[in-house]
This record gives sequence, structure tokens and C-alpha cells, in this order.
Amino acid sequence: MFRKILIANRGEIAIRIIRTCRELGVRAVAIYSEADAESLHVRMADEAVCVGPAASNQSYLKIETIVAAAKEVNADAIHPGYGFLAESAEFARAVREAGLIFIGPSPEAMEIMGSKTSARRAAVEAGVAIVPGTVEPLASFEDASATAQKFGYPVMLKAAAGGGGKGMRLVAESGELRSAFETAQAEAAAAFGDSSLYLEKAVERPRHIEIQIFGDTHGSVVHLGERECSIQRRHQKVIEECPSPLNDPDLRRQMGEAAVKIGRAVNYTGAGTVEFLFSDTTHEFYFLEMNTRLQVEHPVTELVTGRDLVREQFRVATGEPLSFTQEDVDWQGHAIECRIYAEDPANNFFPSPGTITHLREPAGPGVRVDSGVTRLSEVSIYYDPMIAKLAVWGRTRDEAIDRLKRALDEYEVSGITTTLSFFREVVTDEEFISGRLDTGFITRFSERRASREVKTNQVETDLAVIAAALSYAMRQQQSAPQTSVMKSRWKIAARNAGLRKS
Amino acid sequence: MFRKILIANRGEIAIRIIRTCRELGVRAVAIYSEADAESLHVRMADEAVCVGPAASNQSYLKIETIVAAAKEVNADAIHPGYGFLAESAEFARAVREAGLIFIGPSPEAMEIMGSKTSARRAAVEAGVAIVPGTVEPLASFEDASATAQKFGYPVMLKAAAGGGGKGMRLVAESGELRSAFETAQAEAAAAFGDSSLYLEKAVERPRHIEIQIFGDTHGSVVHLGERECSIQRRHQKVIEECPSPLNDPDLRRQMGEAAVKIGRAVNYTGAGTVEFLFSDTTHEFYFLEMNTRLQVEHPVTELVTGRDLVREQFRVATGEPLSFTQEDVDWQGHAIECRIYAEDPANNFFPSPGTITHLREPAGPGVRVDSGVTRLSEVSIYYDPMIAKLAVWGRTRDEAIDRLKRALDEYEVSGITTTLSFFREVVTDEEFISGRLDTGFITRFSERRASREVKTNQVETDLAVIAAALSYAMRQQQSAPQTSVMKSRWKIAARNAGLRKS
Amino acid sequence: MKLKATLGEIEEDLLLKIEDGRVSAEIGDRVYSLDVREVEPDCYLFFLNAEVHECRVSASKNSFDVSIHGRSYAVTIIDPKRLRSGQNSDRHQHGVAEILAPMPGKVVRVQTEAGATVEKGAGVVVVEAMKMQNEMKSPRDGVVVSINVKPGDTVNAGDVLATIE
Amino acid sequence: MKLKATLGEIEEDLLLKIEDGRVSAEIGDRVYSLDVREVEPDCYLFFLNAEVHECRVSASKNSFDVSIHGRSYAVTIIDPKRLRSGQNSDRHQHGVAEILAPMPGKVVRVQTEAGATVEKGAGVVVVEAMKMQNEMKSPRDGVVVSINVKPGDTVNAGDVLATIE
Repeated sequence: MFRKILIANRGEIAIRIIRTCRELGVRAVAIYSEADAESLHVRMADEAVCVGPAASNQSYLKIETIVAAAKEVNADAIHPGYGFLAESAEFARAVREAGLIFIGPSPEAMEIMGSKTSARRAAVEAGVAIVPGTVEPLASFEDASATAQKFGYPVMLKAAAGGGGKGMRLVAESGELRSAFETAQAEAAAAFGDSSLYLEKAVERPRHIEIQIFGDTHGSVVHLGERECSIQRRHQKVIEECPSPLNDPDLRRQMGEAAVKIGRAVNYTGAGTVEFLFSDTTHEFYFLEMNTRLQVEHPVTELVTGRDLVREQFRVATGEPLSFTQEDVDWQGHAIECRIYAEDPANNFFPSPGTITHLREPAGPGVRVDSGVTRLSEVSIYYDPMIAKLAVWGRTRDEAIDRLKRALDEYEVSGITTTLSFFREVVTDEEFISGRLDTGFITRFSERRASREVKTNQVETDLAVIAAALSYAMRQQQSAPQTSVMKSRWKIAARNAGLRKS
Repeated sequence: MFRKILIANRGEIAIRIIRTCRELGVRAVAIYSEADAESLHVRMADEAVCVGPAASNQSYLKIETIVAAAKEVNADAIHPGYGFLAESAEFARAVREAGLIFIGPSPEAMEIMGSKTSARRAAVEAGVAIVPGTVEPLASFEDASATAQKFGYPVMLKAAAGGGGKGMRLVAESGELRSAFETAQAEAAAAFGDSSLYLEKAVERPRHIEIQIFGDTHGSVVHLGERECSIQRRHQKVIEECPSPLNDPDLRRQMGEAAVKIGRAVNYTGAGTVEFLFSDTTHEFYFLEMNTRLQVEHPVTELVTGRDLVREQFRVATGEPLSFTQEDVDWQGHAIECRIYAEDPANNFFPSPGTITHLREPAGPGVRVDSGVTRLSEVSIYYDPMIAKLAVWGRTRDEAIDRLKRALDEYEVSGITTTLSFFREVVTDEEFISGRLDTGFITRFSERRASREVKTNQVETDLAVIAAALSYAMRQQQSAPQTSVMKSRWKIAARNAGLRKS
Repeated sequence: MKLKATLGEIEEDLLLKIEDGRVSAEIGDRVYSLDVREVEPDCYLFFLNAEVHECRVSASKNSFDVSIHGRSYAVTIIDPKRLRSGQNSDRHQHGVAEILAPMPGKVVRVQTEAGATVEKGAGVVVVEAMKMQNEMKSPRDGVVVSINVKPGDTVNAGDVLATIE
Repeated sequence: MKLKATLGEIEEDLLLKIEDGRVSAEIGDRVYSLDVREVEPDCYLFFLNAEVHECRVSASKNSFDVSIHGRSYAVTIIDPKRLRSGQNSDRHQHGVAEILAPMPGKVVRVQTEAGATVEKGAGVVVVEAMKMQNEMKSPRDGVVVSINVKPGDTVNAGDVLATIE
């Protein structure tokens, strides 16, 4: 096993990896930007190196600086996490050339899958169906317009270098194409430094189902089943489940085999995810893309398979064979994950940076929290606003939903606005509970939500008013001269007023 | 399912039960003493009723008050948790007579198992072996002395009404008998209001292994496998595992069947635990006692069987059949629990009450915390000093131990002294890692620990000194007139000093 | 003490008495008598009969953000004795709607111009923050009175991007 | 600033310089240069070269309880300029050992008497707390100078139960 590794990431995923390091007795080296010097991932690391100013392109994306840091601290290997440089073949190559181990697939595999067009080509060659669309990047708006006409609307515009829904637009009719094309190009350029787009026929009411695969350097590639990630907003996943509510063993086998084929086609090593679009109507599935890294949502697979995917990544990266075969993999119960973002659901999910003044995370049976923050953490404007992941496990999907409701109710965050309130509504939504999901869920849910008139609880709002008034009164007392007396009298009084009639 | 239940307990177990209530949509009513009005279990409840002053015999042990409270709030049922009135047949009867459901076994079963002597009789009749010893309470010291001579030293003195190691003494030779007899009687009287003792031959290097059983009102009784609870101090469990490091399926079946026999003998309903003494040398096991309630250590069984025991208790109490059969029960991986006490390991585990000024509980993969406290909680002198339970799960015992180490390192508690530092040493102890456990473990471990000379880390101690000096310097600045300036300059400076050479 | 409290659109009179850890309050015609514990500064545990309600308050001046059972409410407290007014900004009083930047970011596109008529929901300005492009829409049908930013401008939370009348 | 620091038995001179978020310290002959962040009041994040060390301090007067990597150290800081002395109580200076009640409880038994000779580890007083009987043992061979409690007495943390010389 490694002696020391550098984690080229921040936030909850850096902490997730630090935890496995601790469990394996590997020293964990964090990197951080100047804005992150006091971040939890730095505080939890054994060592930490500052790699530059706040802006990611001057710190977390600086290949040379990061590789140099790893050499400087004598790390054996680098784990990229997800996002940032996780899917940069250039980075993987630089790490290899520096004589260090990159905990991930080969740069070659990353390059093939890194461009969606070449990835689609690879899938076709491996005999896996893809969504009808262009295999080459679009030359121009005119090209886009012509192609769209050919396939017929609705169509999807996607960034060739893309991921995370950035540079992605659904276009319902020709009139929307130009502005969508421009925005998508702009976003793609900003996010990936590459504005090229491609176009796909839009599958209607599609489920986003992905397969977790794992390969080793001894030629075996296996799958750990599916994750349902249909609940997305702005083409970003917000709730993921394992297994899919469909929970169909045959489908799991078919999609698993297709994913393994694609993995084999690129001699895939380590953890990877093959994303499919599944049509609820035709029950056909199409290859979408492959993510050549650990996924944000890996915990649901860990909860249901009982396997530590990061631990397995380490193992494979040291050249050992996988610790399990396809036959060894089994699935117990049901897991659901919610991504907790510092965003305001009441304001179009706009980011809500700030200082976390109070934090109580849920715990107890069947609850797992992977958090990147603690009390008094600053959520800065510079990075992805996800502050934590809440994952729950239950024997059945219903039990998991019961747990999720309970855990969301326990979750307390003050100082910033989060998506917790949004999730609390989702988990009581009939369509969610029924499990009939597709990528349009959030749009429909938001409409239901808007139409529903909010019945406020009079007692609750009155208590809120009283609490505010108390807080006001306290302040008056404190600013008044005789404060301390009154304050302490109040405190003492409060302490004494214990006995309640029973 | 119930509409509303009252939880006749406090601390982490009250919270554990509240969590299942939330998951089942059952309203949870807490009770509290005047000392507990601000306790976390009250803050997390839907409703709460004060049942008296701090001393438990005036609050948490007040049968009439508690039953009246349950009626007052229109609860359907009462869950007793563990400790306090959990094994009081009188309480169970009072609940029944008040027309409420007692979430636990029948008072009759509790009475038989409540007296260790009648419990031993029941075991013998059910054909289960018991440790050679008296079946009747000891009449006097002379009786004790004669009996001890008969069986031969070492012998064990135990409180007939006992539990939790109170009123229990190991007597190695006749010279020690009198003082042990007196102390045990005194403790028994104080703890249970009944000073009667009985005597057993002491089994040498015994393992304490217990079987979780579950019965329903339709006559089925099943077992959920064993827990190894050999690691005890003052005859109180501090670390529990499922399965036992022996992990012997035959032994599990044999002990399971013996436990089920005893359960059937008393028409047992709900969750119960049959405790055995297992001799590592002869591989024989003897019935010790039966706990007619949920155990503190139930989470390790939940983690390995994937079943929510409190949820199942609710189900059985409503008269439904068990949700599973013996064949349905299986065991995945390995779980270990540490009981975190507010005690000072450096000072003979003396209780360390106070205010928790800082708290960060571990999280992430395979970690479960059942905590009774939060930041700023008061740990009072009135009740059991256990503040939380840390349980971990791993595919193997080794993986579980890796996780436990990691979780213990993450666990931060300030303001009170806890047993965390003690556990951090235990998990690196060769004997613990080897799994060759018996009830003498802690004594031997403590001797090893005492003999080991502590090599302090010079850098670490120097940093501690520097931190203290900084804190001192800050205070000087604050008390000085020009404080604010200096302080803020310092803060700003600290904020700016980001860039580190890489 | 006598106070005025505003929650959302509703303003109500509030009479508050605090003694011996009990609070009695009259809000409009509704009367409450509660036991209160201050479990943390600005965190109140209310016992309403047997019901338990924990309220956490974050205060700035006399506007209070109260979270209770996971829901939060913005409450304004006005003490007539102190005649604190001008608190409820008159933004919503007459027919002008301002489009504010909800957080720091960069303006990437302006989709209309002063004088243009816009429909409710029409895009006015696109702001990029955290690599995400966000279209600020018109809250209502109206005429664009002013566009106060141009592409490339950096804006801070609360900056008025445009005004619709 | 120049200070004296005591940790356990060891007292050392400490020279501390704080500037621009860097701390340089000399402890005896050991020299440190650190970057420091105060992540919370009294919680310091030290960067020693690349190493990260978080220290949490709880202070009372000039004795500081510092916890680092889960271990805690009791440090006393003395500022010679302020001549704070009498801090290290002279309990251990000469041959008297006091047996203190480590926490509030009730005395159930006294197992010896003034004037008696006791061996190290011999039981002196039994205190009951949290339903647990705890035997306070003599820290050394010696003679019981005084027993300050009797069965039934309630004692508080720090009360001197007995003195051995």
C-alpha cells in the first residue's frame, strides 16, 4: 500500500479520500487555495500545500504546481477526486511522467472517453447503442440547425468536452436554437476551455441510469450495478439511488454487461461510471457518456454493495487485482443520496455563500453524511456550492425514504441557505415516492409546487414571531445599563422554570 | 401503527427511539427531570413532560407520574428504553392497567427473568446449562462463605436483582470475601433496593457472549445471532462486537437455539437478550441471565443483520407478526461499538461531568454515532455518564477495526474528559486485534498500559505549549487598551498569510 | 413590552411579558403562554403545553431570521417606543420593480434595453456565478426603466441590475 | 514576548514572536517557525512546513488545556513581567499527599483513621457517585495525618478527603 498520497481536490471528496487514507494508514496530503486555508479538508489532512489564489484556474487546476507539490512532499500517488483535474488526461500523464502513480485510469482511456464524440464512437464499436446524433462536433450554428432539422425536434445540445450539465441545453423548437447554441458555447468555453458542441435527438421522459464499473491492471472489469440519477436540475444530479426504483435484475445484467464491454474496449482500470439514457416506454437504453473517475454519488453503491470504492481504487492503483469477482458482488437493500447545496431553492437555486453559524448533521441508524464543512466554515463563491452529501440506507426503498425524511428533518444549517427545504418537499412528493422518475421530474415537481398554495401553520409562525421578539428583548437588555442583572435573572429564572404539570 | 408514544427514558436511547418514531410517522413524547429540561432528547421530541426533580428515584423511576403523563398526552404506548424502569414488571403492569401498550415483554416474563435465581431455574428447566452456583439468594455471610468453600475459589458474588455489574464482585480467595460481600450488598441495596446476593463458581478467562432474540405475540421466537461483550470494566461492557471474533456458525446456531428455548419457555415477546458465559478452553457455554429489553449494544446487530430492532419492537407491540423468519436472518460483515463515557481513564474512570464546549462527531463510510449530547450540552452528575455510542461496520473484523481507529481519531469532545483516549489505545492493542478476548481483557490491558513507558512526541508537546502561549497572548491583547487594533491586525494578518511554498 | 411584528405581508401588534422563564404573548387576538429555555444564545426552546418547539434566531438590526422545524421565517420587529421606521423599504410600495443581483458574479449578457417593454418572465440580464449562467427574469410585465450594468461588469449581492416599471 | 511554560514536570523558557500570521517560537534550544490560522477562537491551525496540526485550547487563568490530535496537554504559562507565581501549588513540594474528591459524591465508608500507617494503594475512603462506589487509595506509604470526612458526608470535586504524610 502507499506510504503517502496527495489529494488534488477540496471539500467533501477530499475528506472522503482522507478517511480511507486514515483507515489504510496512508498519510494524506491536502492541497488548498488561499481561500481554503481554513477549510475542513485542510484541517483534517496530515499535510497540506497551498497551490495558489482562490480562482481554480490559478490553484486547483494548476497541473505543474500540483505535481511539484506532490514531489516536494514525497507522495507516492495522487488521487484527483472528481471535477477539477479528475478527467484531465494531461494531468494523468504529467503525474505519470513525474514518476508518481495516478489513482485513476490510463490517460489513453481518459482521452477516448474525454471527448464525447470519440466516446460515442468507442461505444458503437463495442456494440453498445447510442442516442441518435452527431458523432462529429458541430461546425457552426447553420450545421446545428440543419442537423436538428434532420433528427427533428426536440434535440439536445451538449459540450463535446462537457460534464455536469455545463454547456448543455434542451431545445424544444427551432426558434430556441440560436440563443441555446450561443449560451451553450459560452458555458462550454468558460467551463472546459473548448466551445465545441454536438447534438443529439432528445429521448422523451428518459431515465438517467448509470453503471458503476471497476477494472484492474490484470484485465478484469466488473460492474457494481446501477444508480438512478434521473432527478436533475440544470442537468445536474441532485438525488441518486441504488438500485434504480425499477430494481430489475435482468436490466441490471444487460446494462452491466454493456458497461463492462465499454470498459474492456479501453482497458479500463480503477473506478468508472458508464451513463445511459433509459426510455421508460421502450425499455431501450443508450450510451450517453463515461465518467473516468469516482462519482459524487458513489456512496449509494457503497451502502448497497458493502464495498469501499476508494479503498478499492487504492488497491487497484498499487497494481493488485480486484478484491472481488463479478460473482462476489451482491446488492442489499436500497440507498438514496441527496446533494446538499448552498443554494436558495426559493430563488432559482442561486448560490448562497456565507459563514455556517450553526450546523447539526443527522446521524443514527442507516444515515451517512459526507460533509465538507463544519460549524463556522465559510462557503465561498469560488467553488461548487455543494457542502455535503446525505445518504441513507433501508431494507426497502420505502424504508430508505422514511429514513431520508427523518434525516432531512434532523439536518440543521444556519447562516447560509441550503437545498434542504427543497428535499424535504421532494421526499413527500407522490411522484417521487412512486419511483416513476425521469429527467423532467424537477420541472414537473416545481410546477406542482408553484400551483400548491402554501398553508402556513399559525402557531408556528406565531412562535417564530415570539422568538424574534425575545431575541430583540435580549438585545435591548444587553444594551441597557442594568443588562447583566436582568439577563442573569432571566437565565436563572429560565433555569428554575423546570417543573411542568404532568 | 401507533399514533403517539411516550419514551420513558433519556439521553441517546430516547433519541434512538425518537428516530424510529419519526421514520414511522409516530409522535414522540419525551419525559425529563428538571436537570434535563434542555437535554437533546427533549429538544428532539415532539412533546415533552417534566416528571420531577433531578434524582432518578424522583423522576425517571416514578411509575405513577410517568403513566399519568402518558395518559395526559394521550399516548398509545410507552417504550422504556434500557435501564431505569425497562425491566420493572411493576411498571409494565401499571402501563397495561392504564390501558396503554408496554413496548416490551409481558410482566410475567420480566418477573421470571428479573430475579437471577428464578431465571437460572427457568434455564435449567429449559435444558440450558448454567454456571455452577446457588439457585437461592445467600442467607448470610456465613452461608456465602460456606458455599464459596463448597465450589472452591475464585467465586463471583452477584446481586439477585442485579444488572450492569452493580453489586457484583469477583472474589479470588476467602480473605477477600467479607469486604466484597459487604460492598456488593451495599451497592445492590443502593442500585436495586434489594441487597440479596447469590454466588457462582467463577469461570476462568470467560468470554461474555450474548444472543439477541425476538418474539412476537403469534408464538414465533427467533434469534439474530451473537454479540461478543467480553471487554468490560467494573463488569460493565465498554466494547461490543457482532459477530464474535470466534465467528463460528455452529456455535452461533447452538447458542441461538439455546437462547430461543429460553425465550419460548417464558413466551417471550419483543426484543430480548440471553447472556452466556463461554469458556474459550472447554468451548462450553453457560446461561448467565436474560435482559428483557433492548440492549445498549443493539446497533452492532442492526449493522450486521440490516434490521431496525426498534422498528421491529414497534411492529410486534402492535400485535403484528415478526417481519422475518429465522431463515431470513443473515449476517453481513463485522460491527464494533465503543461506549463513549464522560469518565477520566487516567483517573480510574471517574465520572467527569461538565459542559461540552466543543463537539465534532465522526462520520463517513461505515460509521454510525448514536449520541445523547450536542455542543453546549451539560453532562450532569445525576445519571449514567455514557454520552454516546460509536459503532462501525466493515466487510471484515480488520476493516471494522481500521474504521474504528479512524472514527476515534476524528472524534472531538472538549469541556469534559471522555474515554475516547482509552479506546484509541485499545484499538491498537495486539490482544484486541487478535480477537482473543475474555472478561479479564481490560485488567491485563491496563497492566500492559501501565508498564509501557509513554514516549511523548517533542514537536507535539512544543506545539501545545505554543498554542497555550498564543491563547495567553491573545488574552493579554484583549485586556490591553489597544487590543482591538492588535487583535484585528493579527486576524487580518492571519487571513493574508495564505501562500505556502510548494 | 409592546411591539409591532411583520412576517411577510402581515404586520401585527405583539404584547410580550417575560418572567421567571415563562413568556406570555398576545399576537393580534391570539394569546400564548409558554415556558422558555434559552438553550444557546439566540436559540429558544418553547414548551407550549406539552409541545416542544426549538427556534433558532439570527438577528441583524431589527430583522430576524427564525428557523423552526426546518422552516425559516423572516420577521421584522419594530419597537414603537423607539420609532424605528424606514425599515420596510418602500421598494414594493409603488409600481417599480428592481432586479437585484442575488450574489457576486459577472454580467455576461444584457438581453434587452432601457425603454423596451418586457413580459413577466422575459430574460433581462444573464449573470455568471460559480461557472453557472443565470438568467435574471423580469418579475412582471412592464417597461425597462434602466439597465445599470453592461457585459463584463462584476456585480455584488444586492446590486440593482435593472429597473422595470 | 518572553514567557515560562510548564508542561508536566518540565518548565521551559519560551520566546514567542507573532507577526503577519507567522509565529516564531524558541522553546529551550528548539526553534519553530509556523504559519498560524485562528480557525475558531482559541483553536489554532498550525502549518509546520507542510504538516498540519490543529490545537484547541481551553484556558482558565494561566493554565491551558491544549488538545492536539486527540491528546490533551495541561500547560501553564507564566509571564515573568507579571510575576504571576504561586501558580504551581506546593502540594507536591514537601512530603504531604492530599487525597481529593475528583467529583461530587457521597462518602459511604472510611477505611482507616488518623494516625494509622497506610501502604501505597491501601483504601482510605469510599465515595459513591453515579451509583458507583469508588475506593480512594493512598498515593504512597505513609501515616494518615487527617481524615476530613465521615460516612454520609457530601463532598465536592477538589475537597480534601484525607492527608497522608
